[in-house]
Amino acid sequence: MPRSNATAGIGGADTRPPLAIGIALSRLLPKTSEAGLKTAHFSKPGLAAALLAPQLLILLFFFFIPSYKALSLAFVQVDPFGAREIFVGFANFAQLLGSPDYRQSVFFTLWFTVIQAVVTIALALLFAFATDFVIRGRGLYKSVILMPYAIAPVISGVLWAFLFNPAVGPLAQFIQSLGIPWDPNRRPFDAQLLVIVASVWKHICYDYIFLVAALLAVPQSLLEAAKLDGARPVRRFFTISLPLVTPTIFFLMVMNVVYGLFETFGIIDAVTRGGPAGATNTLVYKVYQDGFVQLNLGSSAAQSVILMIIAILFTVLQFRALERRVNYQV
Amino acid sequence: MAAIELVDLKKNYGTVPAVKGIDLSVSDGEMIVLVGPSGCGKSTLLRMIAGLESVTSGHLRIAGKDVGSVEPADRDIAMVFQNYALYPHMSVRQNLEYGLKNRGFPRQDIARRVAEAAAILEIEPYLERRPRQLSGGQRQRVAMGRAIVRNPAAFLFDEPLSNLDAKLRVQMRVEIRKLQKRLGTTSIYVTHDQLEAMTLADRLVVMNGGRIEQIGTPIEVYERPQTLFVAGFIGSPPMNLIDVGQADNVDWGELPPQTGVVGVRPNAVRTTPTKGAIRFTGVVELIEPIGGESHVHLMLDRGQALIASVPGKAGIAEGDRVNWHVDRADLHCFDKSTGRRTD
Amino acid sequence: MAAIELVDLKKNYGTVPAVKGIDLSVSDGEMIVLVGPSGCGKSTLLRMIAGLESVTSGHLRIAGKDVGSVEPADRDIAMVFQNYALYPHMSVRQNLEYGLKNRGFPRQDIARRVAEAAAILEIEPYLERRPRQLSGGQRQRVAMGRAIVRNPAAFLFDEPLSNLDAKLRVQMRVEIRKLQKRLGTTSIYVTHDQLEAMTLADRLVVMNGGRIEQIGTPIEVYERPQTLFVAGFIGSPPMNLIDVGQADNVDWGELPPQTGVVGVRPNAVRTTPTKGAIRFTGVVELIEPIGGESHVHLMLDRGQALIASVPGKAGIAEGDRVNWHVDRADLHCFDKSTGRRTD
Amino acid sequence: QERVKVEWWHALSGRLGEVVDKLVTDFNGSQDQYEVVAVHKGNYEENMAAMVAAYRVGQQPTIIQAAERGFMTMLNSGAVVPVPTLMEEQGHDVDWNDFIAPVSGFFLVDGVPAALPFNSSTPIFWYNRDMFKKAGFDAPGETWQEVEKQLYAIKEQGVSECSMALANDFFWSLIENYAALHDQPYGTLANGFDGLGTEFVFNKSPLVVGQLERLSKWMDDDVLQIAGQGLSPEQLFTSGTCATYVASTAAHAGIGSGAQFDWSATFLPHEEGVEPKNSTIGGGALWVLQGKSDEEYAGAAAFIDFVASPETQVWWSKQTGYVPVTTTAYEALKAEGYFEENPTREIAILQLSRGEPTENSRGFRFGNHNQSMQLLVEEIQGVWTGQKTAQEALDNAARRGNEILRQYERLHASQ
Amino acid sequence: MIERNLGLTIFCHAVLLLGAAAVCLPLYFAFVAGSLTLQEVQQTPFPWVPGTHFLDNIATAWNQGNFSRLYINSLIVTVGIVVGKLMISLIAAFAITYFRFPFRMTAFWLIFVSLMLPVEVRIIPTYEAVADAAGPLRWFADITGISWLVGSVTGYQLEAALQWNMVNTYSGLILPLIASASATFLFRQFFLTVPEELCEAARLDGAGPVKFFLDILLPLSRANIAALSIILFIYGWNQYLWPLLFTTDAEMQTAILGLKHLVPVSDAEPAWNIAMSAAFFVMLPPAVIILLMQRWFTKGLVDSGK
Ligand SMILES: Nc1ncnc2c1ncn2[C@@H]1O[C@H](COP(=O)(O)OP(=O)(O)OP(=O)(O)O)[C@@H](O)[C@H]1O
Ligand SMILES: Nc1ncnc2c1ncn2[C@@H]1O[C@H](COP(=O)(O)OP(=O)(O)OP(=O)(O)O)[C@@H](O)[C@H]1O
Ligand SMILES: O=P(O)(O)OC[C@H](O)CO
Ligand SMILES: [Mg+2]
Ligand SMILES: [Mg+2]
Repeated sequence: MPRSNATAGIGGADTRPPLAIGIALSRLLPKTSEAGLKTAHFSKPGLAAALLAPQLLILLFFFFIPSYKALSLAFVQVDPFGAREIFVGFANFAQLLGSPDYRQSVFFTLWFTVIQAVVTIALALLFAFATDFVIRGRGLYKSVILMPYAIAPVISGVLWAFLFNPAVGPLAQFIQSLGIPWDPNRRPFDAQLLVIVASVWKHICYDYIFLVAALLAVPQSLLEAAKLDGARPVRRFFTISLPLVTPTIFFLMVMNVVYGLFETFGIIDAVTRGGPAGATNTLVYKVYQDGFVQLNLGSSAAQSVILMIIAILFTVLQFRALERRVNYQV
Repeated sequence: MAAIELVDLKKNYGTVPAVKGIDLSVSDGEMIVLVGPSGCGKSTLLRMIAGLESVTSGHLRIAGKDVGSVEPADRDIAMVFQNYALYPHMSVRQNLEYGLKNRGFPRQDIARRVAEAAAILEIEPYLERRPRQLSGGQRQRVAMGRAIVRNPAAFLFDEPLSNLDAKLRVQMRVEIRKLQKRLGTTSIYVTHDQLEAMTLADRLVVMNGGRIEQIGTPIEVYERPQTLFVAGFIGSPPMNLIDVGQADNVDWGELPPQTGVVGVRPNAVRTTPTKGAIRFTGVVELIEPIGGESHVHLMLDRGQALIASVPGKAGIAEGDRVNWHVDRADLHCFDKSTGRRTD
Repeated sequence: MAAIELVDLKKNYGTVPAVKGIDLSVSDGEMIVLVGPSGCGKSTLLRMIAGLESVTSGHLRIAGKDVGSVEPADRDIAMVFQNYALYPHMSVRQNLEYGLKNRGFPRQDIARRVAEAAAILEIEPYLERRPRQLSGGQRQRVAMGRAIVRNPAAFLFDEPLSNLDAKLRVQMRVEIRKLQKRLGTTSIYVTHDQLEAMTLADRLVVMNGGRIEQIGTPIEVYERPQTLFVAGFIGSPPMNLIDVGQADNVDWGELPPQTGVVGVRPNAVRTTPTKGAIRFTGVVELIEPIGGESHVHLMLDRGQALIASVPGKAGIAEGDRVNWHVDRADLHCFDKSTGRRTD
Repeated sequence: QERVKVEWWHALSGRLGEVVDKLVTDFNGSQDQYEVVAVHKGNYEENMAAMVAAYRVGQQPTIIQAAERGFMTMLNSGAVVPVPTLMEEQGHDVDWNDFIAPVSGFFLVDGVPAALPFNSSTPIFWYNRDMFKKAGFDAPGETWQEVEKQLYAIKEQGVSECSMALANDFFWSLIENYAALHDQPYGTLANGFDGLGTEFVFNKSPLVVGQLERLSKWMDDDVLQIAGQGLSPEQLFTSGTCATYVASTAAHAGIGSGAQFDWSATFLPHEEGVEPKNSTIGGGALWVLQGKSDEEYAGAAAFIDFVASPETQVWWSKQTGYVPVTTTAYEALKAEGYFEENPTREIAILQLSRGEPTENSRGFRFGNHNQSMQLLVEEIQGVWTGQKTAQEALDNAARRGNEILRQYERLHASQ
Repeated sequence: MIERNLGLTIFCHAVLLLGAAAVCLPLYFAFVAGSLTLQEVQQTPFPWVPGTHFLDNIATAWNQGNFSRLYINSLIVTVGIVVGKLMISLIAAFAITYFRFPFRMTAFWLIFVSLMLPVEVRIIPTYEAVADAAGPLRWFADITGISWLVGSVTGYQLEAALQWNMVNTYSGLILPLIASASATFLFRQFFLTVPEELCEAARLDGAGPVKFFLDILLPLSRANIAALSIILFIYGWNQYLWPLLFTTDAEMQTAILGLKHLVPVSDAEPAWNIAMSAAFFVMLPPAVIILLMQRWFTKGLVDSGK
């Protein structure tokens, strides 16, 4: 069914989603060497190589070699200026795993990622359903809800930090006027909440546009059949539309997880800088802080390795748990 | 089971009329077939009855109740779609159950009805399969099953067989007819397959350009088409329509030449003359032997084409110049300008 | 224009055979029609000839030249696809020009050929439209145009009409036949529509399970099917096949009861007895009047079904118990175990 | 002819950034051989990180401004050309003895500085005189105990919602300098002056622990306020929201131009009954990096010469609030009567020079000090969120910091 | 269709209005902040009504941030990323879906794996790669002895010749950001949905792979290319970390960096009004792209079946 494939594909276009996509797509892949090959194809190895060369060369120079260098630092301690380097085996890993702060970061990252992913998709579904249902103003709603997509994470982070600043932020003042205590500088939970809200806000438009597109592609005749079968709109949505867009939802779940793991970097940097007391220090932010800002390259490389493993595990787990329930056929 | 009544039913899309005023009474248990060329408004009409399309003006009554603004779910109508519209994520059983569950039928009742429908349609072995695991014919049956399981007031069919191959089409056609007779459910059936229209209908409704051209039993419509349009549309190969004024080398016998159009069914064209018969002379352009009979394509001298359907192999060859004869009784006469039957 | 020769042509997908050894000589200018049930290998065979599928073993010669490993572009063959495969982003004119441009035809030559093809197919008014702005029949013509504009050695058709409605199908069928005769281009045509197969073919090739069951003119195949498969496959309504051992209430007359299968075409079943005719007795289940004739569905007592095709309205009613008669000459006898014709 | 471009990466933004731009423009206008290009690469840490990344690939600037916190890291990096060497080679004569004592005390290694002290500072105590008057005080008290009373009074009398704004670099002003001022050891081996084997011991000082407890209590009582992301703490002070602010003397630039009320500053408070020592030096120095061309070095030397000149020093100090780093410049300002007119401008230099420096007040020389500082902040935040006691937090910070020191020692053991 | 569910309609509009409001609220406050004077922007509580200085602030921000230059840089870099990534991805996806050749799957997996490590995590080595792009070549020449060979035979210093520094160049800003396979996968997905017969028809029409790609596949992927262009445009325009690290020359910075510089930090004048007004014109290009191309966006995501 073309739609699911297409929607499953496009997210890849975004920034990091690749991981997700890649794996999402791997479903369609290999087993036999013919996988993903058109029935009508050419056999011109020379030309194929030439077509692949630009991508592979760019990847070699700007991905493989740098990644190899980055990961290989995981087993050394190194002077950032490059003068000295000591091989330490797994010491960097041992130190990380023994550190309560690191474990806290792992723990926060996991639940942050999950909650962010679920809330984003749930809200996006609600909006998409409503958009699908209303007739008047549909285009306008769509344009407006898509707007955050245009905003650089740097800016949206700053906006959120400002709006919810307990001293001056209008929204913080609104919350406080309701008698609810609010201080993301001192209350870890508030900070975590803020980071989640900001990341959801930034990412919801992405899920939304995919879902709107997917819902549009649900065959009209099925909805009509359901109508004659006595299903009212809400029930129709849950029993027909929703199951039919599961490939998109699944794809988005994977994407959201990847977003949570990697992409929220900019927001955290602007909103909480990982604080207070490391409460919002996600793994990728820590890699960045320790490696790039603090220049603790060895530890940071070890964290990258662990992060990569977690990313892969997370995705695989999702596939195990969710993918078999997905309908790829319409 | 219920009667359906349409009174001056109209539908515009924007300012473009799709259905231009239809009056039709379908009696309880009757099987009506709608035929007509593509775009004549058959589907639109059907969808208005189902409630999937709003009515622009006119009245629509089911079992005596005006349902113009009743939701589809509440019209107690089942529809079989051209592409079946089976829910791909549900098993066959779930597909059948869905409409019952939505209407809050008790569990046992649901199970019994599904079992019954499955038995009638012989789809028990596939109940646990997903639609994509079924062949076209099997899917068609499931779509039928979904319609009958609810025991609705009426069935609506929108070209339900057009996605099947010829062989299967014949078979399913017969089954649908038997089933409809057995259940006695009021049905409206849209098709543009001649054979389906002729064999299924209690009454045939021929539509054209958003209006009804003729209503009648298939035989009536076949034997006495009321308009030129119906004459040309019903029957395969289609009726030969000859412009009297344009056809020189025809020996009309006693018939006074008049400005009109004369229709002749291909199987009324004979090689042997009978008394008082009309004679056409023309060249054989093409002979299509199709087993039991052959279609002979003739070209009359003034460029009018004529098709004759003759039993067995025609004893003639392409290129021959031959005479053909038609009984005067087999002629259909139409007024050229109004298109209406004159005899 | 060229002869095509297939020698023991085979195709396996992995280890699964799709075409199991085909020998066939198509002579120059001939129109061959391939028929057979779904999955029997028709498309595969056609695609091998076009060069779109590699050949597993055997030989494939076009105009005497072995083209087994020649690129499709160099085989000088044109193909019309079931879904037309028109380039959606090009105008009709560009669609027609594309193959010529790729082959480096001079501009003027291209213009002339396109104009010619467009004239032949009467698609001049649409030349600047995109395919999606055309109706099904028009698209079909464009697909044909793309094939003829190159004046290739051979045409291959893979169910080119199956996406059209019945009426259009008849019309296009006749046009294709006329066109092919006029151009005299060697053609291979795949279909599973009976009528198309019968009317188009110079010779009919009936395939089943990757092999050829029978080759012959349509009339030969219709009148003397060589196997039970062909007997059941060709003809509509299909030939009645009666297991002699299972059919009690049949009066076989002189025919010695034997363990075999007897075939009777529906239009060979008569209401009036002729001398030495065989008699069947059964109940009329369903009568389908289809205009010029009616199909009568009978049920013999032991549960065997029989279809009779009678001219006009059958003078009987559903539920009647009647006798039917078949001339001995109209019987086809088959061996039950080998399925081969025995008479 | 084409001017030689000399790249200089710095960490000064806002009003200070404008002064830097003016400085560079002036230098570029003063001669026609060199063109200094000043690039702001973020705060001190970001600037340093960017430089290291660039250095690894040979894209480093010629001059880099590094904070005092990066002193050891820079010194042992093997990536710098000592400024005296450079100046000598390029034929500039700089009198290294002219630097005022607190500056030379920190920057001189074996009698010569490794870098040019450029923008030296120390934290001072800023206050809103209007608010103090309103609350019935002439000026802030000298001890933390007195100040505490005043801050609570300001809050309770409703003079201001916020008695003190917490600076982003509070660890520098309120922890490190607190330790120095009270002669508490922050690390062993004279806070790292005597060797790489140094260890953090700030957690063992009851005074330091007490200081953190006090801050934490103030915060619980809403006397001390964190600005948080999206808001600058200096802004809380200049906008008149908070009554006091402990921060660098360099805040003169921003507060001077921003505050619309009667503001002033004074010495950092000390504990009752303690004789306060000098505070330590902060701010940045200009380091010259290896691997550049001779022309670039010549340009760098010319620029450093320009920066070190008394005229520039005087101008720079006036514009920014940084202390004049040479005696000549200091004397010139005094002679001008500048400090009489602007008494707050002298606080820093007086506080830096107060008393005889001890091992604990000379300053801090820890390898990778940025990393251990980051940990300290994280742990202290744990106190403010109520997850840890002050003692626990400081213990953790010391333990984690020591790991960093040991790692640094291991990598630089041969030196 | 007959379905009048007033309650649900009201509910849906309410949800959408709420959603739109939630989405717009931060933007609204940004606008308010951008329309105030420096004094006004510092007041508490923060005003809910915009001031009158929006255009002044825009002008100030534009000049102060040297945006005339930064805008051009951003456009060049963004267009470079969009075009570059589209091109290499399209041909790579074409190779992978339409060609049979040895190591096809290996090539595929090599590309696939590049999705597993975000750039933040490997930023320093990537920087090294860009600053010394020829480094690996030198290393290769070195260990294989080629440089020695060349050196001893021709006296030519290969080592010295193999230098390629892309710091502060547009290519350096662009290339590392195209080094990911996301778009390749997307196009692969699209290509898999293109009807087989089109390729077959083209082959019978005498088109080779290149002609087929240019004449048929590319035009067919129009909608998808458009949708992806939007996503890539926004991705490229909003890049922050890489240009931040990578550009030392103020003339090479991008608009986002310019904006970031306007965002007040500690010890600086809290010129939020300037920063927020700048935010408006910095987000203008992506916003306009979204509004103008929104239709293509949905289309590109949905109708890939042709
Ligand atoms: N949603 C719509 N908007 C506008 N015009 C429509 C719409 N649906 C149908 N039409 C037009 O209404 C007319 C009748 O269409 P309808 O689908 O009822 O024809 P039909 O008889 O079912 O044809 P077919 O045999 O091709 O299915 C056509 O001219 C069609 O173009
Ligand atoms: N690419 C393929 N890989 C594996 N098996 C195939 C492939 N293409 C066709 N087959 C199998 O080969 C057999 C012949 O297929 P083919 O398409 O030639 O049938 P056909 O006679 O054209 O059928 P239809 O009338 O349905 O078009 C079928 O069993 C089919 O499943
Ligand atoms: O604000 P500055 O420039 O005085 O520097 C402060 C300290 O050096 C921070 O460590
Ligand atoms: Mg229709
Ligand atoms: Mg086929």
